[in-house]
Amino acid sequence: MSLSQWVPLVVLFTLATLFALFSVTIAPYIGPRRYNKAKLEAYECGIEPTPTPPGGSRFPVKFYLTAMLFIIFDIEIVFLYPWAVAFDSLGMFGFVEMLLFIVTVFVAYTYVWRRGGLDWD
Amino acid sequence: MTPDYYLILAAVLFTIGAVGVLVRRNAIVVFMCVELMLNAANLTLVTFARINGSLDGQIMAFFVMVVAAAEVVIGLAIIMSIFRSRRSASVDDANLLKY
Amino acid sequence: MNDIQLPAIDYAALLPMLIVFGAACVGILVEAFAPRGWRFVIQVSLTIGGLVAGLVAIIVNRDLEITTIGGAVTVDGPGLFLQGAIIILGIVSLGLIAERRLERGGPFVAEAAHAANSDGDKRQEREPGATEVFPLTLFAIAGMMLFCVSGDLLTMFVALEVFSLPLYLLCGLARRRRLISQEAALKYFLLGAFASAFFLYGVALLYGYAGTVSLTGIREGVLQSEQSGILLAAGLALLAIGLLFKAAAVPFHVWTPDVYQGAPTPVTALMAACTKAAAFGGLLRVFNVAFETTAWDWQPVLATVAILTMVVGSILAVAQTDIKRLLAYSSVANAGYLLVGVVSLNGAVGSSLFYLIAYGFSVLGAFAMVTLVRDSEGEATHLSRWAGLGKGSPLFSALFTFLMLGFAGIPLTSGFTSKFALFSSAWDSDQSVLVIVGVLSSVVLAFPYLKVVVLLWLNPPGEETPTVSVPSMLTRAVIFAGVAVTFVLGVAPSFLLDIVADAGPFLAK
Amino acid sequence: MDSITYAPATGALSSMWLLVAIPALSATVLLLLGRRADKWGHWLGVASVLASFVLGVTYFLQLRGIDGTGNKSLSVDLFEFIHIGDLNVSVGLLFDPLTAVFVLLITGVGFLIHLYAVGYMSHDPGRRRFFAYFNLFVAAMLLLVLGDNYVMLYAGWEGVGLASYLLISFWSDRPAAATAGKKAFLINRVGDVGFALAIFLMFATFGTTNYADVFNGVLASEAGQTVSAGVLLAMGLLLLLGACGKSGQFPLQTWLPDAMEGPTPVSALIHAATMVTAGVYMIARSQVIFNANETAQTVVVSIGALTLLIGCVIGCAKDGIKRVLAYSTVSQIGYMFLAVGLGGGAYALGIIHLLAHGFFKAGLFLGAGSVMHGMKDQEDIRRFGGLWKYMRITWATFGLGYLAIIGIPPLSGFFTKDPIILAAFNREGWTGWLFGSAALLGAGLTAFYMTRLFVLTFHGRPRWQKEGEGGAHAASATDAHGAHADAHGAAIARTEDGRDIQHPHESPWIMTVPLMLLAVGSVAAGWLMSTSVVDWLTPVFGEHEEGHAHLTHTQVTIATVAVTVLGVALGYLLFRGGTSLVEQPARTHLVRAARNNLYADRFNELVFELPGRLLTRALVWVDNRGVDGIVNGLAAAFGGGSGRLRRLQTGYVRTYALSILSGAFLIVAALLAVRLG
Repeated sequence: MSLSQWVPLVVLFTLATLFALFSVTIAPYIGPRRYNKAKLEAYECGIEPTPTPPGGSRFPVKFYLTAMLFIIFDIEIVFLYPWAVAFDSLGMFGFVEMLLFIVTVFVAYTYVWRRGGLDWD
Repeated sequence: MTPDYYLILAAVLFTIGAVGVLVRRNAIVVFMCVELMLNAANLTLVTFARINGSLDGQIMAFFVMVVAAAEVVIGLAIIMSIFRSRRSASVDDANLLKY
Repeated sequence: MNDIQLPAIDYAALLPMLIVFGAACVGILVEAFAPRGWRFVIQVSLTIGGLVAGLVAIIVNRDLEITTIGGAVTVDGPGLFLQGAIIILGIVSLGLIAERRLERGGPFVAEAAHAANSDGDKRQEREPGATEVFPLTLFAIAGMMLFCVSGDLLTMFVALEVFSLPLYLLCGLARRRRLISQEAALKYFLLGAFASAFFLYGVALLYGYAGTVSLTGIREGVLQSEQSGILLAAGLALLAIGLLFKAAAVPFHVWTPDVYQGAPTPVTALMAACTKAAAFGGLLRVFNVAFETTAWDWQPVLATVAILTMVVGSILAVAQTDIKRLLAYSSVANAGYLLVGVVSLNGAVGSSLFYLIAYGFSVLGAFAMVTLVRDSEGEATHLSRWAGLGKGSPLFSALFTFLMLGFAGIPLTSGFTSKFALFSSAWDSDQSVLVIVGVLSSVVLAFPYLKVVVLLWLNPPGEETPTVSVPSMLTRAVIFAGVAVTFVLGVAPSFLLDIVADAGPFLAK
Repeated sequence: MDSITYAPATGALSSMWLLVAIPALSATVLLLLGRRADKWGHWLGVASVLASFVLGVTYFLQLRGIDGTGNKSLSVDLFEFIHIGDLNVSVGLLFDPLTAVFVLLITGVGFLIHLYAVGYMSHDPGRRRFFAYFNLFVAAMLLLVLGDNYVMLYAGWEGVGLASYLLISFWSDRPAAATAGKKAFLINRVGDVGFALAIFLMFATFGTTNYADVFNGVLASEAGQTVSAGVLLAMGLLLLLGACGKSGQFPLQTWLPDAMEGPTPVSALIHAATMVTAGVYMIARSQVIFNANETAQTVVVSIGALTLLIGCVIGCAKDGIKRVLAYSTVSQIGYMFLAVGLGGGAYALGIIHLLAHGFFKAGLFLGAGSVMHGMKDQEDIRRFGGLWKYMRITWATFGLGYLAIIGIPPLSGFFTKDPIILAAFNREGWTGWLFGSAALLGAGLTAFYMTRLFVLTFHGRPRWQKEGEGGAHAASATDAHGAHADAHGAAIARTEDGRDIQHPHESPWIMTVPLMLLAVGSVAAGWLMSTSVVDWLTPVFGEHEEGHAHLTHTQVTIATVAVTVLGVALGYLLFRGGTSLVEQPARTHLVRAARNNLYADRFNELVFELPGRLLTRALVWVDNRGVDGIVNGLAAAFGGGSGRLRRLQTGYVRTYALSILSGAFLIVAALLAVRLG
């Protein structure tokens, strides 16, 4: 790869750093500090997220917990794909290793299960 | 189309992520910017795997994804607990420890 | 598709890590199934048992030198030594983590997600703390062990995250002062993730450069690669940033004081001793194995970082008013001294390893003693509160004074022998400028330690001098270990230096 | 010079580690047993030093028994201390004639001072702790002189520094003591940096820190020019920096007078007789290095000459009895530096002056302590006077020490100082005249201020009686007193009104016996030293070669004695009638009564005092502002810089991330620059 192609990158990186430096240093001095509800919203899109539970503007923490558990167990599957593709050539060795992998995931799962992570109430 | 453009895109994404960490206040968004940086690295890995003609880079991307997911979970847990105490997810409000 | 070559796995070489990881998994099952009342006892014995078994496995492996699992793990002399160091320091810091007499229920809280001072929080005030800290500690220690023997950068990245993630959590679990504890966790997490993104991008660039991420592959790639040198330089720089962050080198040290202060003190001790060992283990391995041949390129840069770290760390320590922050900056300065060892490459590997052990024990002892000074609010870490403690608690003050003198590098303490060994081997490797800066900065660094000593003995006690609590055998053992090792390594360090010398250089084939 | 070898120690000497171990063990026992040892702890401390002394004498006799041609440098290797890579430091001890005289000095004088301290500290609640530190000091000091390599020397060096720090701030509830302790520690650290760097340099150059190997390396390099002169010069100067810090030489002298805030036995043992002479020991021990480089020697001589003058002049201006003695210590060590800097035979002269000084200065300090003990801790010589009637033994012993230090024949100072002045005059070239004159002038000044001290303290009108002139005196006496009285807590109440001071008393026997023994030493030692000790030291320093001579021995002796007598006469004439107190008597009839003296005083003032006073003031100012100012300024700079830098730690995550990103950017840029540039 030629050197010239990277020059714009270096320039961009420089500019970006300078911009960040500039905005962070200058912001406390010139920026107005008017927080409004929309600004503090999680996704900062400017519009209020639609269904908010009555009596409060937050979801029950259970949603987050479930989301987190989903992410972590869901992503483990990613290892199963390459194994499945190469299952034939990996043979018994691969099978045992994958079993071990699933056992460790299962250990985490039992913990979540026994400690009530899966109960909604 | 040469793979180089992917590298440049990844570099741009990485820079955007790095700058985002600096300029955003919401801890979740800051964290999303970090994820953007990780994914930029992933894109680079995959592109180089293509350039080098080896699979290693793609496998590495898998590992990075899993690690990133674990990081997400930990991060969300920490941010959530701090949000419950302070009623704010702004990183600027977490400012008791200084000097 | 061709048949895939299955990698050869030397289970003996992996055994120490497998034992510790296994103990951690069992620990999780214990959390899931054991009755609440039994958990603490089971966890403590399981954790200590696992670590001791791991240590035994390391000792059995001591002459092993092998690269296994397709180059992912390189077990060699320095690697085994670092693993052993991390396990031993881990066992010692476990004494602090398991301490339950100083604070009813231990230093950790059962459910940190309760908002501070909420009803739920008040209810758990008197309950025993979370026993999950033990598996988390085991995972962290196992991650550190893997980090020190990683043969390629991907393994290193995974290990980095494996030991970082539990630490992020542990930081936020303090029973007292939950707000600053959570803040420490948030800061550590965000900045740690930020730094590891740099690390990963560096890995990606190096992969592009050398076509492989194995350390030896990069070493050879340096000589053969047709790729642009920019990839190598940028990749190396970004990789170094991730490592320097964990090692707390200036300007990547910014998290250190805040996190050290905010985290529960046992976790701070764990970080100061074990994380430092792991981070420098990684740094030493990466620079000695992968980049030794390009040393001319990076040595000046890393030397600058080392100088900055020593100077900034020692100067900033002068003005600190909180003992934990003071120790944090001292840990930054010590990172600078260790970086001198990294810059000196092979010549100073042995003395760096020795330094890690010596510093680790001293710092564990010091933090253990910090946990004893308490008032009704928990630990009283502000230095003004320590004034005049020597009057009421002479033994405490004498031991703490000894540790401070050790940090200041007075002979007959490990602080002297370790600095001496490190600096002389660095000088021998033609890093005389770094040594001069190091000696000068250690003079500056003597001020804050001296300040503490003066405060303890010479200042009149304040209006509300906190008491020095009487801990259980666990914390006592930690303090004893810290003080004793500081003394023994100061008087007769040769046995450990022999071990370090026998460890030899990193395996670079 | 031939190459240097050390023979392995045999017989009793193979157990020479006991010398260090016994006091160290005693210190440990005293510290560990805590209050349980309060009753008998001080006797254990004394006994351990006595045991070391007996051992020292045994070893000395064994060493003496070796006949003329035998190797008188015996070493014993205990165990390997640090072995890493090429670096190999072992815990090894060396007993040679130089070490032997130091061991005898440290344990002998140390024993007497320990004995004295039993009496002096008898009322102090912290006596056991005091003896523990004191023993720690003796152990460290013995390690310092016994080590057979520079690392051992450094270990002892730091150890005595630590003990000195602990002992200076022993009465830690006095702010002055705490500050003085801190100052001593910090200034010593500055010197230690030099020493440490010198060790690293040695290791890098010769691959070892053992005396024998380093010296042989230097000798070999002289022959073969393998080591550049610059390296040797740097080594010498770095060592000298360390020596200056420890020995209170210019420009690091300011901590030593402040160190007098410690208990008097500490001033006597550590800050007069032994520790502060460690710098002289180091230079004498490293004679091979200094001999190899003339520039380094010249620097040593210059520092010695400069310091001896500074010490004398400031000594004239101080009023605290211990302060004057402290500056006199600074000045006498200046003589020793001068001597060891001159090289050749003068090394031995420096060492014998050191030994003689150890005796008479310890005696003087203990005498001063005895005076203060009898005067309820009053320290201001303007408030003494006529004490000879009340404390005869102290007077007599102090007087002998006084005569010894100013060099009246046949006392020891004469035999040791006189040859140094001669040697200085006989240095080659014009510098010989310069340094000789400085040394001669110093002798005169010493005679002057020591006479002032002696006359004001023991003779003339008693100025400590109140005689109804009242309140102001009593109050100020109490003020000066209050700061020093805590050790004798019980004494405070009694002296609140300043009355009790009307009955000065002699100290108990346990304090006077050491005084007498030390006085005997000051009288007798001189002649002994100038002959036999010089011969004794010949194996270490080589034969004394007669250089060329500007002046003969007789000329110098006459000049020295003349200058000394002049100084004494001047001092006696000026101060026999006492001196004015700071608080001028308010009543007019007192002024009138003093008028007769006044004219004389004014005359004296114009002719003698004024120029001297101006010079003195200038020097005191430089001393306080200049050096202290630099030290304090540096400390303030670090503190201030630290305070300001600290503000960068804003507590905002985003600022931290910015720091990381900027650091990342700089490192990437730097590496790219290195790589591509």
